[in-house]
Amino acid sequence: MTALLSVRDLRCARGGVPVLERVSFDLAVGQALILRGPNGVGKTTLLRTLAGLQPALSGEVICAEGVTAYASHADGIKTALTVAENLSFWAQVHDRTVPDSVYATFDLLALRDRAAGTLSAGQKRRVGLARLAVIGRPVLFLDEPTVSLDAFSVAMFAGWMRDVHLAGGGCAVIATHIDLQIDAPTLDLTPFVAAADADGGSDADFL
Amino acid sequence: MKALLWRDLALAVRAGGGFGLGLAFFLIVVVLVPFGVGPDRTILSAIAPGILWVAALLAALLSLDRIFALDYEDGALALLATAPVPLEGVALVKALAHWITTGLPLTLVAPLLGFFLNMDPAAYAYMFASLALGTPALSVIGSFGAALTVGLRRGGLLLSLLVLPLYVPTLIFGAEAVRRGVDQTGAAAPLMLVGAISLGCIALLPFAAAAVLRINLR
Amino acid sequence: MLPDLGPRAVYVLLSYGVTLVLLAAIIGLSARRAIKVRRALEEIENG
Amino acid sequence: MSMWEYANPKKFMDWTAPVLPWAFGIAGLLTGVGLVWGFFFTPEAELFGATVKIIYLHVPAALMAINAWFMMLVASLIWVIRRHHVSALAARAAAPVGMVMTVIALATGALWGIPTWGTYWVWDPRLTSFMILFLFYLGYIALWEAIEDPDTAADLTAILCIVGSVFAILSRYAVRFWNQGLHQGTSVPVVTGGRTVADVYWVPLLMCMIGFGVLFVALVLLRTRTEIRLRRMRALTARTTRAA
Repeated sequence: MTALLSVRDLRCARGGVPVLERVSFDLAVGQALILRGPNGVGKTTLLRTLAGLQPALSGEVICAEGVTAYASHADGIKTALTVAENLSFWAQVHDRTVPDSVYATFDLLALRDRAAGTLSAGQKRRVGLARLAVIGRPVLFLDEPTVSLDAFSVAMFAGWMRDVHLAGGGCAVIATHIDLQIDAPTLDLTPFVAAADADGGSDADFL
Repeated sequence: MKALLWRDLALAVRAGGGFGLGLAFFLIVVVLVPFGVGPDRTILSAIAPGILWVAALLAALLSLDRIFALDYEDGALALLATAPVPLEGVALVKALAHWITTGLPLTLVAPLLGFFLNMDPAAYAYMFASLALGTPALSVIGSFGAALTVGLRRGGLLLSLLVLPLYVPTLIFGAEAVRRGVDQTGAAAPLMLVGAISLGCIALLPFAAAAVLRINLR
Repeated sequence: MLPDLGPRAVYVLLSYGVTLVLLAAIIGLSARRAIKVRRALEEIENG
Repeated sequence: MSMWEYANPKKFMDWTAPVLPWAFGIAGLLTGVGLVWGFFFTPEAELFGATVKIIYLHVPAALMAINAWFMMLVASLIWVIRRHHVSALAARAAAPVGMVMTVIALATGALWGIPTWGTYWVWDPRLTSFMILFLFYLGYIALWEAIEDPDTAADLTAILCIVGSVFAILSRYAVRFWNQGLHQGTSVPVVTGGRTVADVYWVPLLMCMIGFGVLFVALVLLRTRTEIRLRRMRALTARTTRAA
C-alpha cells in the first residue's frame, strides 16, 4: 500500500530558530496520526510546514500535488456571509459543489441561511469543519480542530473523520489534546524537539 | 477566482462592507477644498484637475488596508494560500475588487464633482479618461502595499507612507493629461503614459504581492 | 582670511553649515550607537 | 574560498575591523582638503559669484544619495537570491546614510536656488526627484522598523526596494515631463562623461566626491557591524531563553 504522505527527516523552524528535527513518518490511505506534546513544542509549526505554508529547513515531505489542505481554528468563515454562501465559496475555490449531506453530517441544516456572524463559537467551528468535508482533499492537516466544540460535536467530527474521510481513502495529521476515539497512532513530538544549540535556523550564522 | 471576486464584492456591499466609504471620502475632500482655498472661481477651476486627482488618490488609499487584513486575521488568506488557486491570481482579484468598489465609482463621480470646482467643461472628458486609465494602477499598487503591511498592527499608516511615493508617476501623468486636454496641448501623450503605467502594474505587481503574501504567511 | 563671498555669502555659509551639521549628526549617532551595542553585546557574551 | 565567503557575518566582522579606521581617516582627509580647497582657494565664477562653492557639497551629496539607493538595490537582490544576511543588514545600514545625503542634496540645492533663480523653493525636476527619493528612504526605513522577525523584515524590505527602484526611475522621468526645470546641466554627466565644470573647480570637486564616497562606505561598514551585533545579541538571547 503506497503511502499517501511520507515525511523524511524533517527539520522545521519558527522565527529563524530550529524547533523540530528528525521527524519522519508515513501515512497510508485510511490512516490518521495524532500529534501530542505540550504547547509550544511545535505542533502548529510542523503542520504549517507539511501544508507548505512555510519552507522546511531540511528533510522532505513526499506527497502528490494538490491533495493537501490545512485548517486551523482560524477557519476563514466570513461573518457577513451566510453558512451556505461560505461553504459554496470554498467549494467553488476547489471547483466542487456543496453536497447536501454535509449539512446533515455537521448538524447545520437549521443554520443554513443564517449569517455566520450570528452563530456561536461551536456552531462556527462546525461550519469550519464542514468546509473540510466540502473541499474534498484527501490529505488533511488539522490544528486543534475540536477547540470550543461540545462533546456531541466532537463525536460528530470524529464520526465524519472515521467513517467518511478515512474510510473514503483519505488520511490526516491532527494536533489535538482530546481523545477522538479514532484508532490512530499518536506521535509525541517531545523527543523531536531540536536541541537548544541546533544550527540550521538563520540565527546560526550569528552564533 | 470568480468565486473570490463575487465573494469580495458581496462582502463589500453587505453591512459594514465599506462600499460607499471611498466615495463619501472623495466627495467630502472635494467639497472641503473651496473652504480652504477660497471661493474664487478662477483659482478653483485652475486647480480642479489636481484636486480631483489627489482626492481620488486618497480615497483609493483609504480602503486599501482592508484588502488583505480581514482575510489574514480570520485565517482565510492561509486557506487560500493552500488552495488550488494561484496567490498571484488572488492578489489580482483583490485589486480588481478594490477597483470595482473604489476606483470605478471615483472615475464616474469625479467629472460631476468637477462641477463644484467650476472645472472647465472641456476637462470633463479628459478627467474621466485619465481616471479610467489611472485608477487601476492605484488599486494594483495599493494591493502590493496592503500585502506588505498585512501582518503589522498599525499597518494603515505605514501603508500610506509606502504607497504614496509609488503613486507619484500616475498622479503626475493623470493630472497633466487633464491640464493638457483643457488647453489643447496634446493630452494623448500623458494619457498613454498613465495607461502604460497601469498595464505595467497589472502585469507585474501581482507577482510581487503574491511573493510578499507568502512571506507574511510564513 | 575668509574669502570675499560677496552678497550671497549667507547662502554659501548656510549650505556648509547645514551640511557639516547633518554629517556630524549621522556620524555621531552611528558611532554612539555602535559603542552602545558593542558594550551590550560584550555584556551578554560574558554575562 | 569563494568571494561569497566574505559575506559570512563573522568573517565580515573580522576583515572590516582594521578597514574601518582607515576608511574614516581617508574620508575625513579627502573631504576636508576638498572642501577647504574649494571654499578658500577657488575664484568666484562670473555668473554665480560665491554660490559656486556650494557645488562642493551639492554634487557629491546628490551623487551619493542616488548611489546609496543603487547599493541598497544590489544588496536587496543579493539577499533575495543568495540569502546573505550581511547584504540585507548592509542595505538596512545604508538607508539612513542615503537619506541624510538626500537631505543635504535638497538643502544645498535649495540654498543654491534662492540667489540663482530668485525664489525660495522652486519645483525643479531634479530637486523634486530628490524629494521623492527622500520619501522612498523614509518608507524603506519605516518598514524595517515595523517588522519584528529579522528574516521577514529583510525579505519584505528587499522586495520594496526592488519595486521602489522601478517607481523611482518612473518618477524621475515623470517629474521631468511635468516641469521642464531650471537645473544646471549635469556637472558630471554620467552618460557623456564630459565635464561642464572648469578645470580650476574640478580637482577639489573630484576630491569631495571621492571623500563623500569613502565616508559613505565607512558609515555603512560601521552601521552594518552594529546591525550584525544587534542580530547576534538577539540570537544569543533567543538561544538562552530556549535552552532554559
